[in-house]
Amino acid sequence: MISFGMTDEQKAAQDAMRSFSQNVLRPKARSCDEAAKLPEDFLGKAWELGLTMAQIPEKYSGMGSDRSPVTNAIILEELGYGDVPLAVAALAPSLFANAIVDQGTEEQKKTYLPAFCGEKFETGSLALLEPGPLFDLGKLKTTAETSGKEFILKGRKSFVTLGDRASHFLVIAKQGNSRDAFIVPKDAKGLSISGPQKNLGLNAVPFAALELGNVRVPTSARLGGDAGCDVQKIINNSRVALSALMVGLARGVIDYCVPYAKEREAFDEAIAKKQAIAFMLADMHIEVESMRWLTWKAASALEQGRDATKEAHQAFVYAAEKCMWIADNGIQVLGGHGFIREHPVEMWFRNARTVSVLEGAAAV
Amino acid sequence: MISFGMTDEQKAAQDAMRSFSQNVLRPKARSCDEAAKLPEDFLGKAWELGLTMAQIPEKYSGMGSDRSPVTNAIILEELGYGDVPLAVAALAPSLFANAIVDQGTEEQKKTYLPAFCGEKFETGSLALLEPGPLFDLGKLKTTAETSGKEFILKGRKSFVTLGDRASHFLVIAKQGNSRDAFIVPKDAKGLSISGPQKNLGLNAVPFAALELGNVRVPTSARLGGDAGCDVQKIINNSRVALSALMVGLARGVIDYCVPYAKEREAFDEAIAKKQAIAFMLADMHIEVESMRWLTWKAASALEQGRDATKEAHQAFVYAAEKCMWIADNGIQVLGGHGFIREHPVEMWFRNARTVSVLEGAAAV
Amino acid sequence: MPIDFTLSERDKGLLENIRASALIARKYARYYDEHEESELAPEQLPEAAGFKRPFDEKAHPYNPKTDSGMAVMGMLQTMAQMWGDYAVRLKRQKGGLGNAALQAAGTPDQQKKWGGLTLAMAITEPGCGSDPSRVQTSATLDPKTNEWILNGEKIFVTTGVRAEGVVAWATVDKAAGRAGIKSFLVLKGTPGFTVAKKEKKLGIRGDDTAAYVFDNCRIPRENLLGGKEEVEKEGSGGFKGVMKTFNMTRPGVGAIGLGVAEAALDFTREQLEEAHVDLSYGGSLASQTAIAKKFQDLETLWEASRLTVLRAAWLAEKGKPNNMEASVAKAHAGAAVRRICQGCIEILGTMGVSREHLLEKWLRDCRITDIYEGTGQIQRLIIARTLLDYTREDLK
Amino acid sequence: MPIDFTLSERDKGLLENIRASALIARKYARYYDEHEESELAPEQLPEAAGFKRPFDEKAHPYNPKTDSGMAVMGMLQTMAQMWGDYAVRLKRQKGGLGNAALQAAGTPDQQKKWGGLTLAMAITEPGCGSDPSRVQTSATLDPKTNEWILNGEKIFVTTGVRAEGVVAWATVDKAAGRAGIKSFLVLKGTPGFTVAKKEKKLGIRGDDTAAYVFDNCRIPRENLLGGKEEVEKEGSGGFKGVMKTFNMTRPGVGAIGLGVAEAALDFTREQLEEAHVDLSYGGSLASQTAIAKKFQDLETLWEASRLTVLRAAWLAEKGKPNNMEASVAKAHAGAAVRRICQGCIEILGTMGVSREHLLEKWLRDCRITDIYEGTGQIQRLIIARTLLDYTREDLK
Repeated sequence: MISFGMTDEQKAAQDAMRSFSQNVLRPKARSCDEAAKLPEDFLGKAWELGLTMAQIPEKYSGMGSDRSPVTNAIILEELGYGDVPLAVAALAPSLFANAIVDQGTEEQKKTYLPAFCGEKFETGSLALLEPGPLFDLGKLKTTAETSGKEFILKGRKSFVTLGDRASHFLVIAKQGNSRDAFIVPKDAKGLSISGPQKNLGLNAVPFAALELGNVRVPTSARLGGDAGCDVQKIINNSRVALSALMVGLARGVIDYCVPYAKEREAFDEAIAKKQAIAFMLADMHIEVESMRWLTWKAASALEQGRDATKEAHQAFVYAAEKCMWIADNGIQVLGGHGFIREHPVEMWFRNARTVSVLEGAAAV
Repeated sequence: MISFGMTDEQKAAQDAMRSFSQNVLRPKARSCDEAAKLPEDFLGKAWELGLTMAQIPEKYSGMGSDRSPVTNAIILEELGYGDVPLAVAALAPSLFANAIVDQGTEEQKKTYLPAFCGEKFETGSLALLEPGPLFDLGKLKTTAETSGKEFILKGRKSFVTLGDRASHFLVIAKQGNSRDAFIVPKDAKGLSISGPQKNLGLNAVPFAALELGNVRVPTSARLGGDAGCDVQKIINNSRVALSALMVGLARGVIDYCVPYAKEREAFDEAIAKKQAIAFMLADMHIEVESMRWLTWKAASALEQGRDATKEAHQAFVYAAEKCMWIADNGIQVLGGHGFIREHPVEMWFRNARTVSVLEGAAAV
Repeated sequence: MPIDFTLSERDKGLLENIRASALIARKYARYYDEHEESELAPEQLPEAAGFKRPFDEKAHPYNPKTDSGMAVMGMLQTMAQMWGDYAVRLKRQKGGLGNAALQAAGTPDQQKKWGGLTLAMAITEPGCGSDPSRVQTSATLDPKTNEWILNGEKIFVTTGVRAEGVVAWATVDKAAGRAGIKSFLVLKGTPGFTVAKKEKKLGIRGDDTAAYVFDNCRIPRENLLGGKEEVEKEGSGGFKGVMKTFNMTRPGVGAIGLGVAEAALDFTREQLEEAHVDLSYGGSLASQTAIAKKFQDLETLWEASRLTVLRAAWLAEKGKPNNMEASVAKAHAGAAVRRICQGCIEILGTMGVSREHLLEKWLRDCRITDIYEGTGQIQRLIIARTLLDYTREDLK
Repeated sequence: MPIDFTLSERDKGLLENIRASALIARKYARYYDEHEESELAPEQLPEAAGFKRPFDEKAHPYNPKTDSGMAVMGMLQTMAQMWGDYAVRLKRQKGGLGNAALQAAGTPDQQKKWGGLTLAMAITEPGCGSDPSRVQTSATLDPKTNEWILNGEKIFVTTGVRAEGVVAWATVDKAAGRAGIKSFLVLKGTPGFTVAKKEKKLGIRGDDTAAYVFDNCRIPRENLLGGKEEVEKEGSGGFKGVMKTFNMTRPGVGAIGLGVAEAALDFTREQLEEAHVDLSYGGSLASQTAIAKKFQDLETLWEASRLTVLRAAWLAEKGKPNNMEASVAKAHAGAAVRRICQGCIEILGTMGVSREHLLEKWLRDCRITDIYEGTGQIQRLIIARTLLDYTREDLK
């Protein structure tokens, strides 16, 4: 049945994240952007929310809540509303852990998951994107070749979230005509990690670049073991998560622009009373709603275990376009003030353009 | 040097066409659309303008003015302002004749051009487009094969302007990896002409469909003779001409909407005083200007004998998109009245959507 | 119920049933398009029997725990019907927009009395388009005869020719502005009430659109919908009640347009698949053709729009306020269907404008979506006022 | 001269000359972007010698029959310079926006006296953005000392830190509205005139943007630009004169943005060509990749915008009115460069947002185009008023 109704649990999670966003993320956002680094205590504080361990089954020391992409979407919208880069950093562990929960072998779960259930922050990181123009999810340049009981990985990866402190990487590589994911420890021979990369936005996130020069991993390092895994599912999960972050970012722009436009005057009245501005705000609202429902629909398909490729693609592409459009017009509503770093809109504009090119690679 | 200055001759041509548009085209436009045919005396009346013979050299009985794509663009904007379908019909002879002037052999010129310089209406017609989806100028399905001293033409063509009364067709076909143009008389064996096709817009124009079932023509029927011709040049000419018609159409929409919006009231004032409407009109104007200069630039490249492929492509694609956008918003300015056939805007909307898919195939 | 976007077996069965009859309706789409003057009822068509496809309610009873709600299903059913053909569906429909108004504003007695008729809704006048508060048609009470005397002109009355009666807006007190506007039920055949014209239109030609004249038209005093004769002094409470009708019709109008746009997308997809264009999702921009990217963008736009419509309906069926969401749905769908049908034609080229196919007709039929029941501009005004917490006076 | 869009050999030579030095400037683009506080003059840079590339005017004298006019070439030269780098160019420039105002409104004496200085232009105030007529900064004449006393605040003063003086708008009669607004020249170092702040910005970080405070700042009576002290009673003739300055600066601002956008397109094209993406024109949509189609659309948008800029400049050099066309150029370019830079990043993906390349900086630099010298919204107001033959009161 078609239903847009949140459960009470989801509403509670939404409230909790809303207050975390307001109290922790928003106050730190600008200073982290300017300093281009995470606040000292931030990852620990975010860890206390228990987002990663919540969805890890009890038998691997987790809290055993249902793994719910829809609840994630609701949570991520709120975190994205607070600050996308800090949200991306806080969620990096989940990105790695959830892939193992969803598609790992029993042994992989036993080996890697308990580390995410302790009191101390712990992270692995997804290595999907590759440097250079025209990155194509269907034509990865990183390759995996079998050699006896090992795989040999070659290639380069970029935009690896928290690459500086991840214990393991989940490296997506092409193996013949198919794609697979490989768990690579940070100290693997032949792996060099560099960074942080400097970018237009998401400045607080330390993104690393990986160079895999004939990195050898045992066959057991392949996610899902001999059966391998469904890489598209990892991508779909990421795309939906990124979409949810973008919904939050876009909603934040509107909430900032509305009071500004009501206060700011031109030609003897509030600029919000000009149809050009009022209609821009209305269009922003229309699109945020659309973005959210597309995201929920894709999340629901994931949750129900169906192939969510189409839904995740639609949600991501639509959200990417509209989030950018909204942030760009947010600057326009503020006029000259939109261009000044005293207001957060220019930062959201940079974050929007950056997060929307990640293709499904930087979040849960 | 960069110059936007019209010559006195061009201004005079513009004035003449403006009055022809106002006095002949506009009054007939709606009735021709509803009846889906040309007015009895129309082609004869248009013939008197001498548009076709003007640019045919004197030695072939023409008036020997310079063949000027820029002047054509100026003329076509005015005719398109009047009525695109009637303009397309009136200009069909030029489409055929100009290709021969530009690229025909001496013998072809002698054979075909004098017929266009008489007192009676005479036409040939370009057969470029093909039925079916995904028509691709680069992958024509109509083929020409050599067989002794003949070419054998096979395939189907659609949207052949005035196909019911053309004496000859200029059939564009693929020959191996290249494209060529062939002059085919209407009574060629194996050629069947059907129509008129019924369409969304341009209703007054009798468009025919051709079926070429092993039509044999002598090798001398190839435009340009043994050397062949530059088909892209014919397409470029057409694209620029269509662009100019669309500039005129779009300008007509604005000129209709402006007084309407000033007169029509809502919420106690003229709707033109609402920024939503006023800005829509401003954007229409911005785009008409842009369309015109792109068209002029492409026409100027043609006139100077340079390869105008890029310029013609840009002019056509931009004009097609913006013309459609303007006509569509013209309806929106009129609201419910825009949907009613008492106003011309819905007709312009249909004409815009139709003319903009012709890819460069229905005008001079 | 948790968040869910799937249909139950019963939901699917209902929609498939409608689609089957919609496909029959589609066979007559061109006929009605080319015979704008025709008032031939679809029931007289050769395959009319196919329109009646009873759904086995007993075998598939409604289960509120698994099946979609009434309002949501109403939207999906509308889409399914319009996917067949706009005109044939409307021609077959008992009831018009006026029935929704009767339902929303009529007394129980009035609903009982006139509910079985097909009622049109007459709001717009030659001098007022998007601004219903400018209504000039007057209703004057004649206390001697206990009759209202109506005078004025109405245009753009949907199904105005075929309707058996009309709910017309008229003012009982011009000085009172919006508060003076009331709804009156006028039956066809009432002296002084004439159908002045049947409009010739760009699209939806099978569905009639009329212009009315009321010339000293006398109707019984009890034909005032809701029965409240007094004009409220402050605010526009009564007017707001009247406007409330739109909270379901606006998403409904969106659904109508989206049903037509879905037909356009389906036709285009078939053609592209036949031409072996790869339309699969999941990859990157770098590996797509321009055609596939364009098509997927249109398909995504359609889905986004559809979800805003379902959201507005879902709120209504949960008894939650949906005034803003109804406008979001209408505004989104109105703009989306314009782009979708135009885009499909761009993709298919000359095939798209040929009258050998219905795509060109769908473009024309769709275009009304962003105009009637409040233009896209009006919807944006409503949305912006809510966002900004502005009154009608603050932003207009 | 007939319609022509080609450049003469001299035109090309001039532009190539500028491009060569612009490429040197580009080497320092990142430095200035990352050192917003730096006031290092480009002339102090290691390769500064390359900036001075004298054009051999004697070998290539200006021929009005074949060479493009001054205003058109001014636009093209601006584009060529900005194509190198926005900031370095502006930092090198003698003269600022205030010089244009001096040129347009100053007396010959004033032009002679101050023409050699770099003058900023101070219009915007904390309380007024797009609406210059709301200027609150006051100028009061002290007849005893023959001095104007300025009081007020100004923000968004481009090159306000580096400038040697400023042309500031102030009102001599608040009650007179727009008619009371006059331009005053204030030199740096004048007591009561302070640079209050240097703004931190999204882009164009190498170019300074200042906030000013005038606190009982006294300037000589003859520093009123144009010298007309009286306030016109009717209309806003004087104000219009002041606004006229914009008729060249608006297309100029468009040219600035387009130069940056051209750099973005060139960089993107190089990357695509290296990756063997077919970018050739002439074919149909059916045969294009999504990337090529998107890129060509951006390239076309750029060309369309560029032509509106050249058109506005051409009218100016022919002495024809270009008020509306200047706004068309500014509005078109403002919107176009936003889309172009965003689109190039979308095409190149993560490469586009990396600070290893300048594309992300060009996006930031470009964004100001649709804001300063009158936002896109203000330009559309001007265009619509002209189209509709409306006054400022009719449409605002």
